[in-house]
Amino acid sequence: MIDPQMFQLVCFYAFAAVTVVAALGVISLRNTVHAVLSLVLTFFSTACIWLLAEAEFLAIALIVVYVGAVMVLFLFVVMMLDIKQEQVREGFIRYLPVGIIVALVMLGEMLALIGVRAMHQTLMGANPATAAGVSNTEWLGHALYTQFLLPFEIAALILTVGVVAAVVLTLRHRTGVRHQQASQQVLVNARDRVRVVKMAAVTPAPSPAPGKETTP
Amino acid sequence: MFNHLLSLLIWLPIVGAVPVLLAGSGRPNAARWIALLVAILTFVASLYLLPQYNAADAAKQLTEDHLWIAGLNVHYALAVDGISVALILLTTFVGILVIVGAWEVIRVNPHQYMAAMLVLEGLMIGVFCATDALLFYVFFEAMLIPMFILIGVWGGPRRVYATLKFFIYTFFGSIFMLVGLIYLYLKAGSFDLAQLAALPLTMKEQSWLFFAFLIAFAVKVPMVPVHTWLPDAHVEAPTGGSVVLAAVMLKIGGYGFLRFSLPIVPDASEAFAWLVIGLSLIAVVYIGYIALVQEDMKKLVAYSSVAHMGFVTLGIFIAFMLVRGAGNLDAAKLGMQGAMVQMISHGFVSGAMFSCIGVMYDRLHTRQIKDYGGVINVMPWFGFFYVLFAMANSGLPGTSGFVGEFQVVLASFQANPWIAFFAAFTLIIGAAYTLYMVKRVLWGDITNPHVAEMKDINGREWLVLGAFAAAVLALGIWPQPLIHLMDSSVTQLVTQLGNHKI
Amino acid sequence: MELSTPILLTIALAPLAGCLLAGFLGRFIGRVGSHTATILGVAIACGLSFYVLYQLTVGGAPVYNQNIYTWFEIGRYSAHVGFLIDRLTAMMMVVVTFVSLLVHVYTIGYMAEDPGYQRFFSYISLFTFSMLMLVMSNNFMQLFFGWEAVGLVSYLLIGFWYKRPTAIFANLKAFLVNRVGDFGFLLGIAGVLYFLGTLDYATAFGSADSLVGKTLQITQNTHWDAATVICILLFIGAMGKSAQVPLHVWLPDSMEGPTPISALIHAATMVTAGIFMVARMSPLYELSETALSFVMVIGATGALFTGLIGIVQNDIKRVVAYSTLSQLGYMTVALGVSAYAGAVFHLMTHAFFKALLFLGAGSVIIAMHHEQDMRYMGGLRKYMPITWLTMWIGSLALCGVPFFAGFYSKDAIIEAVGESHRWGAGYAYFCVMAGAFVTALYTFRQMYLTFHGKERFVVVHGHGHAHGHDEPANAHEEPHHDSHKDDHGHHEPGIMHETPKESPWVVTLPLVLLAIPSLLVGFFAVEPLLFREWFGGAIHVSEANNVLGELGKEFHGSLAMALHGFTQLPFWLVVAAFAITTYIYLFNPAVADRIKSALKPIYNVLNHKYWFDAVYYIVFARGGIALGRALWKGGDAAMIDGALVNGSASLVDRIAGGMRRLQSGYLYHYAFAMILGLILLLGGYWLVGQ
Amino acid sequence: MITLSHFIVLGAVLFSIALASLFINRKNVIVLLMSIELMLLAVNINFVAFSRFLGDVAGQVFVFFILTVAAAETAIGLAILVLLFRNRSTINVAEIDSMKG
Repeated sequence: MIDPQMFQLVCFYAFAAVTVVAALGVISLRNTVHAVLSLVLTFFSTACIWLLAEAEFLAIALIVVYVGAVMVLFLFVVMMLDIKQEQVREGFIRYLPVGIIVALVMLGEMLALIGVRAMHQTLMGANPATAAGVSNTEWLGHALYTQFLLPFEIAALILTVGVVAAVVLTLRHRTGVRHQQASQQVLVNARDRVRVVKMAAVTPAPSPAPGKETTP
Repeated sequence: MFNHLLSLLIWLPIVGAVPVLLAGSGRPNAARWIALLVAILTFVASLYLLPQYNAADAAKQLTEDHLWIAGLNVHYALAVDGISVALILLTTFVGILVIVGAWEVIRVNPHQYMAAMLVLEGLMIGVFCATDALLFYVFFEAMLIPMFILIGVWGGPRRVYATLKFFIYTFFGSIFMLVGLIYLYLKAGSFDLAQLAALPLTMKEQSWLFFAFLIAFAVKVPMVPVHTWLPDAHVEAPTGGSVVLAAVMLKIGGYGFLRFSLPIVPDASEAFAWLVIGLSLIAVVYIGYIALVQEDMKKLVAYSSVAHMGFVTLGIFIAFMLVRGAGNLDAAKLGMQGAMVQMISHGFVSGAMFSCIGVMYDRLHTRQIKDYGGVINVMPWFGFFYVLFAMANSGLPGTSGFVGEFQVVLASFQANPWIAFFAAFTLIIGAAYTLYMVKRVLWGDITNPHVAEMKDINGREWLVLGAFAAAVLALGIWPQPLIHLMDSSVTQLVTQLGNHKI
Repeated sequence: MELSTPILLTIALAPLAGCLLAGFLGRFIGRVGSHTATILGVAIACGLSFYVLYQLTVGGAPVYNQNIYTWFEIGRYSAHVGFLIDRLTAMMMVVVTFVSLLVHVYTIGYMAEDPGYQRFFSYISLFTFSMLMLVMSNNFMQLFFGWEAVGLVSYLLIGFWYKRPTAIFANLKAFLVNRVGDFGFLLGIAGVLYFLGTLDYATAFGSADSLVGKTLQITQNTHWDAATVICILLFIGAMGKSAQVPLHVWLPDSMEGPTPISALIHAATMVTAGIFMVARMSPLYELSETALSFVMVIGATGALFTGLIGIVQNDIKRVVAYSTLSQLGYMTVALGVSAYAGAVFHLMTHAFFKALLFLGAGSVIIAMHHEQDMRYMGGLRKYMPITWLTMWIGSLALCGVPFFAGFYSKDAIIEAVGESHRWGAGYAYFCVMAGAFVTALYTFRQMYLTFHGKERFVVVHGHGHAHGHDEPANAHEEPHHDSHKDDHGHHEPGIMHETPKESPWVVTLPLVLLAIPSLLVGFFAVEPLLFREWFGGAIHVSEANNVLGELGKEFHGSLAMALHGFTQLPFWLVVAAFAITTYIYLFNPAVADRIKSALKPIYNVLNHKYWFDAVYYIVFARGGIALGRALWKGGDAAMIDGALVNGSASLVDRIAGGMRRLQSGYLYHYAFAMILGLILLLGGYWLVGQ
Repeated sequence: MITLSHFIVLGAVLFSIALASLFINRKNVIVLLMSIELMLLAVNINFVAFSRFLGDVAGQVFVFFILTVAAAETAIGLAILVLLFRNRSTINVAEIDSMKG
């Protein structure tokens, strides 16, 4: 019988390894599409880690929102833009050592400051949601719709503004391009289309004598 | 009895500026007449101070006091003594003349110009009335704004440089004062000047505060070596701006010394009196020589203003040597009165000189001395006024320019003959730079054909210069009324100097 | 009968009223109106002055000393405007108003063609007012007022013809040199206030004795005697106003003004203000031997050396101007030997005969159509007899020929200097004695060149054919073009368009009226003024210094004094000078040239006026401007504005410029900076935590 | 057993990787944007962990908000990117220096 806690730990390590490797892939893959896909993998594995922490709602939300929406947006953009790989990859090798050093220093400092060793003893306690007798989603939802209602609404507003802004930014009116305007078509009147012109029946004037005619 | 006279004096011109602005550029004449009406009303109201104010009583009078900012214990507190009354009268008098002087000279947006002038006038009166240090500071700083606009909008070609220099210089100075005031507030818990004057301070505190005030007011006066903004500001300012700047704004520096440095930090003022006296004497001699070689008339008069204001600071600080050194209260009063009279007189004389230069500038559009010569040939009336004011500027007895200088020299001789020696040097150098200018501008044959086309002063200019001339002569021939007006206040001030605070 | 305030006020204000009328309303009341108004004003003042003098001497009126109004009052210090009328004042008032009245009348003729006619009358009336304020003052403040006011009018009048560059140069110079004197004067007044605590004459003189033993600390270890300091400072003022060496340089140049002014201001009245002032201050001066010696030496130097310059001058007015300098020297010497009465007496006689000489010279100038160079005159006697006769009277008075007014005053001064034992009296005696000879020399030279000998001008009738004339035969010096100014279109020296003729009566009448006192006033006035304590308390002489008292013991009447004068050295010096000039200028003009070339170095020194002007011009005028420019460019422009004001601005600018380079605009640079900052911040926390 | 430090270290490592990316991919704006997503993810991991270990709902609520804001940010960021590419035909950051002072 496998110890469930041990199993959890093994799972954590496995997912964490995938997360880190995928993250490294995000920053190092030559092809941007691959990098985006790698980021998707990172999100997936992170979502799994969150499941381990019993934050089911957020894990699902991460996949749905990010993988389902944001990353697709990324993919669209990457594929839409014709990016010259060589140009944007310039200085990758040159700055690699700097990047690694800075990252390591940062990592060291963060770990030292946060005091990872002290947290080593902090075990996962009982799931507060379970303790309250509700599911994680209900637990979170309760907080969101009561205590954090106003920030929640504001967040919604921000999202809306973000969408509108994105649309406004990218919208452009191409001039000189013909396309159908349905509203105009519907609103049009019959007399706008056909104009009946009344003309008096005039007999054509006698043509001038040949020889005098000047060519235009 | 109506006891809001001071508030009326402050706010009448400021509120009066609103209809002037509303008249708009479309109706410039309406703007001019309204502005003139407001200025005259203010002057009349300020004349009403004379019967209201009891010159025999040294106490501050016509007090108004309302709590303004409760959290900081700031009061809207106004009161006047004899010195303030004299300066307010000077302000309102000059206020009318600059409006008349700008009548048709300012063609671009005259309504805005007039409004700025009126606001400036109200703020300057506020400075002279305020008995709350923060209220004083607010007026003191707010005054810069209309002046900044006046120079920056209606100024000469280098107005941007001049306004910036003017603004930063004065602002730099007053920041130190603000720090000093905040320190005092933290000590005393109030901005009331009377309470601050009664606050005991150690010598170290006094020294720091003294220099904070010194920087603020020395820039305003201006004293050497922080005077260089003045020539630039004057040269670029429109005539009216120069007149107000020289006639009233500079006085605020001297007034500040009286209201802040002397009562609040008397011991430090005594300890550093030698510094101020030294700088004043440098102002008289050094600036005199510099004025001698100026080629721009406005610059010359601006420098002469610095030299003349040197007498103001000299007269104020000589009092310490006399009260504390020699115990000669009367001589200290003589010097202090001399400084006061010099302030008022300089208001008239420099205002008149700048008006004269404005009159010439309006005709020839140059201020360079070398472009003139022989002006008297075509403008005899103008020549009369110009010589009169030049003589007043060089301190001829019978004009106001003499009175203050005479009293300060007499007083400083009592302190130390050498101070009098250098101060009296103004008699020579002052005459030299003024009359050298007169020689090159007024006398001689006409060399520049444009000068030959100049017309003599018109009725409006006659009015302005005539009013200045009347003031200059009246004060020169009979200064006693003015001295009597300020006598009890000066006596009280001088008596206070004897009180040590340590 | 007591003097009343309204009368005194009328004396002072009548000329002022005339001045204002002519000055402000001159255009409306016209020429006649202007001169009527001003002459009326001065005539009233003159008449009342005579009345005041009469009341004081004969009528037995007490000395008047009252304040009119308070000028300022601060604690125990006060200054008033008021009058002190004693015999000294009364005499000065009479002299001033009398000469002024005659000059007013004379001006009608002299300025007849001038466009500035009304202005001129306004000025001279203003001058009369100022001078009256000066002499009538009862305190130092008002004295200073009058002192400066006459300086102002002098300034305006020297520059009256403001189109002439020389005139406006001269007036500036006059004012500034006077201001140097006033500088000392003001300090002297400050000293009086410091030591005596008052500006009022009576109070100050009353407590003058308290000055004894007081000192003024000059440096740490130097203390100067109070009386000496005050007196010398006050005398510096007198040196400026009364044109004493070395502040005399303005007076000859002041001849740029119209001649009536030279007579009134620069000979008769204003320049004697210094003499009057010292006489008035006699109670103070008596306290300081040092100051009196100083006064005497300065005066003696002026008396002789400025006279010498007069010998080489060719401009008729300048000769008289240098003679004025020399005579002012005489008066100053008299002050220096405590013979104040002698100085004032000479002041009075000099006012008459010098005004006469100037007005006479002016009459000649009118006749010569504003030609002032004596080398183009000669033989004018037959054309203008009245001028000739009156000028001879003036000249003889100036030379001190017995019975003439000048004799009594000048001889008294020479004798008084001889009596004095003050330090420097020997030098002074030599100077005044030699001065008598020099005076005669230049006076006779002037008279001969002007009125006698051959005519050195040509009368050409009509206009426009001035070419081809012969140079005047007797013109023994190169014409000196800058020395004569001419704005009447008379461009060729020595060419006249019409025969010279005697001036109109308005010009000759004042000459005659001045000739009478020049002839007689000395004879009648010498006894009371000098030897009978006529001035009473106005002049104070301590017993030890009373040289005039010594002289008075040998005085046996005016007639005896004049007769005695014929046996004295000064008279024989005059006779010698007369003989020499007569020989040279009447009989053998070539000698003058020979003497000139023989004494070339001395001539040069005199012709350049001892280089005073040149040195002053270079040192003070040019030097002042150079210093000003250096201070301006070096101090204000370079140091304060350049280094401090704009320097700090440009420092900020430069720092900002450096910082600007950090703002590369590349996103990743900002990101790096953020990360770097984050790393440093965390590292800092970590270090602190350790 | 999973301890708090596991999550924290994972978050720190992810953050550091993203940080290194800022240096090595300094010209590729898309990767930079993705690095930002990584950083936010690292933060979110920490939030979730703390929320779980401390039993406080606020941490997870915050993750929720961060996700929201990050989505909006990504949308606008990509929009800007598109605009940039449209106007400049490049996403090379080295060529964009209009913020230069």
